[in-house]
Amino acid sequence: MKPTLKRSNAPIFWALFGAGGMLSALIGPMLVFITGLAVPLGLLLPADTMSYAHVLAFARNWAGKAFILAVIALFLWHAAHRIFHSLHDVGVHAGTGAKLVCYGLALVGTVIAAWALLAVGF
Amino acid sequence: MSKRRPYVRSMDGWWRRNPYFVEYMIHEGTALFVAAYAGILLAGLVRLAEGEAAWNAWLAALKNPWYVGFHLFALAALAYHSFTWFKIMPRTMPPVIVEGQRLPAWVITGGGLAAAVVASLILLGVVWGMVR
Amino acid sequence: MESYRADVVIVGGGGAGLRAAIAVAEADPELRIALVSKVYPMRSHTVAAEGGSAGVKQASDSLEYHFNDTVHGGDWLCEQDVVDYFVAHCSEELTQLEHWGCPWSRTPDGRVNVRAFGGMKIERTWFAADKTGFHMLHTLFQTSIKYPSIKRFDEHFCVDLLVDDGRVQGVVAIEIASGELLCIEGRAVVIATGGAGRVFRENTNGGVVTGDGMALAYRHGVPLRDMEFVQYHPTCMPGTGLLFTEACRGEGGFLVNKDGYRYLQDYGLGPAEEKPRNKFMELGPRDRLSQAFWYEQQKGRTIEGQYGSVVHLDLRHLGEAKLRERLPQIYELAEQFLGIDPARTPIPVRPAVHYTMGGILVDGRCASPLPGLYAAGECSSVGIHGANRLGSNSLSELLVFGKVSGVEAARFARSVAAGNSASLNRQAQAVERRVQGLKLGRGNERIAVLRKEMAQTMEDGCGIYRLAATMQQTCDKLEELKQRFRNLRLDDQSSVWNTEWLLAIELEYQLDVAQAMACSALERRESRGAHQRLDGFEQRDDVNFLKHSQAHYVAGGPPRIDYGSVRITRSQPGTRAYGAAGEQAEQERKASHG
Amino acid sequence: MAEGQKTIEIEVLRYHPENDTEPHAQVFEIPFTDDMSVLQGVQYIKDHLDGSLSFRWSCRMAICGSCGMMINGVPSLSCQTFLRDYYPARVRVEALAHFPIERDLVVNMEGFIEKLESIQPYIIPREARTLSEGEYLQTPEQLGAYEQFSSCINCLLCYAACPQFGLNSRFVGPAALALLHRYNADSRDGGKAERMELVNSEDGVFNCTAVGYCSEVCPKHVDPANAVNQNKTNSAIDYFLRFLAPKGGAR
Ligand SMILES: Cc1cc2nc3c(=O)[nH]c(=O)nc-3n(C[C@H](O)[C@H](O)[C@H](O)COP(=O)(O)OP(=O)(O)OC[C@H]3O[C@@H](n4cnc5c(N)ncnc54)[C@H](O)[C@@H]3O)c2cc1C
Ligand code: SF4
Ligand code: F3S
Ligand code: FES
Repeated sequence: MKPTLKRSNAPIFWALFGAGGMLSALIGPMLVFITGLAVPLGLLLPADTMSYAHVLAFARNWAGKAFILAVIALFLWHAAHRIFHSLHDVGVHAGTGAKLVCYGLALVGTVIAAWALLAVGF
Repeated sequence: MSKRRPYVRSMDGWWRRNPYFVEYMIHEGTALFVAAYAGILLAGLVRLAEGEAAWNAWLAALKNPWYVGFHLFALAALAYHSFTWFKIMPRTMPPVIVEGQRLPAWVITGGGLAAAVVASLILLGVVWGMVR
Repeated sequence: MESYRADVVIVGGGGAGLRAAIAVAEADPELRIALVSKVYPMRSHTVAAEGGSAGVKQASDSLEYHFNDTVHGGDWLCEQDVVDYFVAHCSEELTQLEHWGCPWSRTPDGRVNVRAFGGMKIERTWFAADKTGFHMLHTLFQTSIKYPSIKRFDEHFCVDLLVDDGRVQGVVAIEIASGELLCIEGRAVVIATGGAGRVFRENTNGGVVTGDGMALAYRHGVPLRDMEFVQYHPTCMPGTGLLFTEACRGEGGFLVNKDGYRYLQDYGLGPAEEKPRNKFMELGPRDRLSQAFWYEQQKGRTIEGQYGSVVHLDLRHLGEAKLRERLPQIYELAEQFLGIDPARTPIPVRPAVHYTMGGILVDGRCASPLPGLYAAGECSSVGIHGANRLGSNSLSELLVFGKVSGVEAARFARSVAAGNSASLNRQAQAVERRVQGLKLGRGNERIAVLRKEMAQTMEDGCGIYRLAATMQQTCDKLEELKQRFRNLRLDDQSSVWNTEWLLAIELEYQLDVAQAMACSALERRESRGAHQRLDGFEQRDDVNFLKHSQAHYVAGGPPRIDYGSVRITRSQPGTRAYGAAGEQAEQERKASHG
Repeated sequence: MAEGQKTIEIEVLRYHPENDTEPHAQVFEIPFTDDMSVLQGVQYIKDHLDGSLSFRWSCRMAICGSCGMMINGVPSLSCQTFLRDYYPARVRVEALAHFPIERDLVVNMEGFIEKLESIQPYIIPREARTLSEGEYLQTPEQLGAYEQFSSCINCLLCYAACPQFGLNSRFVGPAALALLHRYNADSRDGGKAERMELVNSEDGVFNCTAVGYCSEVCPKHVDPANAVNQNKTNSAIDYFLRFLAPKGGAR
């Protein structure tokens, strides 16, 4: 009697969205401040904070790799999910197309980040 | 024959109809800045993998006023994102019961914002400590 | 015309109708049930009941006590065997509702809690905060969804019964959305259409409470019983008539006059004490409290307000925390509609019409004299309320007799053959012509004007205290309004959602019911329960009037009134006293029984 | 109208399927007193100015859930919204957003009723109990776990507030999901697994983007947004758990 219902696969995207949203809410503003303002403008932090040596050392460390991947990938998935829904909200019902573009870009970004983190070595 | 003819109204421009929705679109819009910022970091990471010269070029580019300007806006957008994220948190998480009383919304929002401040300070401290 | 064939048709989706539908479905899943309601079931007026529903619960209580409270409260005009059945089944039904999910308020150990109510000797009123009716109705509605044999006709307005071969065989209804008529056949019909309080001006009832089912049965020759007994609730919002539940007083609220004096002690309800005491003071029965208000007003000790005299319902001493927990809806009502914080300011209240004790004559098994026709709930007169209903007995009635009506209707449906569809359809078409004709009225009377005049004359003639002269005027006025009704003019001749048309049909129902009330009242030359006279008939007269009035429909004129006997089994009429006097009377009764 | 009587204008969105191709506004001027609700305002219009105006109402006390309308663009119960809060400005009244208009202020709510029926809104007993065994024990705390979600009056204001429902009418939506959650959270109930199927489905909770306006307009403090969003978490757990425990979790 009851129509069989199609299970939504949204939980995957939603979970990534939520994790990214939480991470960016907790430290997003500070990260932007550090990498985008403090370092370039020489405010507050030592001038060599993001010197090649420092950053490379950080990116070669396991914890550092994990942090960088988490920030880039989760931010992307968070944003992709919201942008996908906002497109729907403003009436761009591209459906699967929009979904592919949004989540596809996040996936590509994640893969590139992972590749780069491998490429910088250990 | 029934004379019913239900009329369906258009949703065009719905988000302009109510200040609440305008605010919603703005906080959803912060995602654009989150995406762009992640893109910039990703570019930096790729440059890092390419070697010192490439990395330094990327670092230098960040000093470009356009980039600085962008980061100023991004800072505002992410701060607003943090604020709205914790503001809706009481609506999105299961109720927290403390001594038989439901934790009021402002405590949850306040707690979230406080956590963000603490996490941010820790991040700053760690960065500071690592490079000194 | 479309037609649908059911086995049992239930008209009314309130507490009684839903309970009946579930009872039929459980009695025999094979029976097709048509549940017809002019509003979505959860809009029915049961939703507005606040205080609670009675059923013996505590060890210190007994069925005998509940029986006595009910019979005394009804001023001995109750069918005592039916009351016996009623009190014996209340708690079982309330427990059934608990099993179906009703969120009853609880004691710390997880049992259902009970509160005090007016005229009840022991706390036995089950409650769900102050939204009892709301929770009961939604629980019943949602539970009814479980049963596939219940087919709902939501927003279908019943305009007539189909009677053929000496028994009821279905109904005709308007599908409101399309304006088209539908013939619903059924081998038994249950009417559960609720009360008729809207025939009065100031009342606690919702807009849908227009006595439709009473008028439907009445026009087919079923008498309306005890219609003169109309309950005034003592604590209502001036102007709108919205109710402040009796639970306000059950929780300990005071009623005070303009001097801040708890005036009820002057009317045989004292002594005044700090804590609420059952059957004393504010916990006296509604008729007595409303009557006391009337006297205070005569003595000039009420407060003059924008909408007439008021007294104060003082809840301040209960404190905000308790009020928010036990009476949250009342709190909001006072804040929103009156701009008053009841923890800080007393609430102005006055009596308003609340409940119709009388209704469609049925026996203890909910069967009317017309074969196949059953009735339950406020539209019926099964005989438990007598001359005055006790608060919280009505919600229990919906359950107990809703179920009985369903079981009996199912039994009847199985015992008779299906009707002659062709003949029923012909009848339905005649009904359609009549009802559609009403829409075309091109006279010069407006519905709203007639409705207003009706409500005003009912209030003048059938108020808390009554006089022959004004009652006679009311009867005459109603006759005049019925004449003028023929001269109605509608702005709307269309089909889809034509609510003006429905209002016209309701007004016609209301005029019939109002007439039954006023004429029955005029003929009852005594004072009993909610019917109080000041013109030489101030006393109860058991010799001549320990009888049920029965109003019979007479086409084109006022009803014919006759009387039926009252079934008394073990409680002989005695003095109906409350407060200290009540206690004394009870002791004397006990002594005389040895 | 009596001389010197204060008045207020009400602009009503009219639509009559038998005459109109689309809705249009009509302005009425009615006498104003400061205790009048918007419902009383439209009742005045129907009684005295235009009997053909259609709208639903009954209880007048914010409990039957019939009288929802858009009042100056905000989903509101007209019986507990007062004209004094707008006076002397004109008040704009329209049928609840996101639903098809049947006529004037009356919307078609059949879709909602179907949703309500689809969530199995009744106790599916965790353990059977006979009437003679009396009530199930349920402490005030256990009652508190679902009481708020049981106070929904089906007024549909939350649907009129939810753009995601407006964009996709198949979305089960705030009130029905709140009711679903009410039963899942009831200590007497054991039907959660059956109901999760709908929660998890494409018409289920993930249509919600946490706009939150539904809870903002809810007159009964049900906080449907909370019910919906709690169930996103439930659904996600269910989704991932089935990989770990193929027989448990989800179906
Ligand atoms: C404000 C208020 C508070 C109350 N509080 C309490 C209390 O605390 N305790 C207590 O015991 N009692 C209380 N009562 C009384 C009690 O609530 C009612 O007597 C009872 O709910 C009536 O239920 P019902 O099922 O008979 O009718 P209703 O709930 O009124 O239902 C009538 C049904 O019939 C349908 N109907 C009517 N006419 C037609 C038609 N022509 N065609 C199709 N369908 C039709 C309606 O759609 C509706 O579904 C209160 C009453 C009021 C007004
Ligand atoms: S959740 Fe609130 S707004 Fe939605 S229908 Fe229920 S009571 Fe109305
Ligand atoms: S408004 Fe709609 S999007 Fe979600 S939080 Fe409420 S259901
Ligand atoms: S009329 Fe019942 S909720 Fe407004």
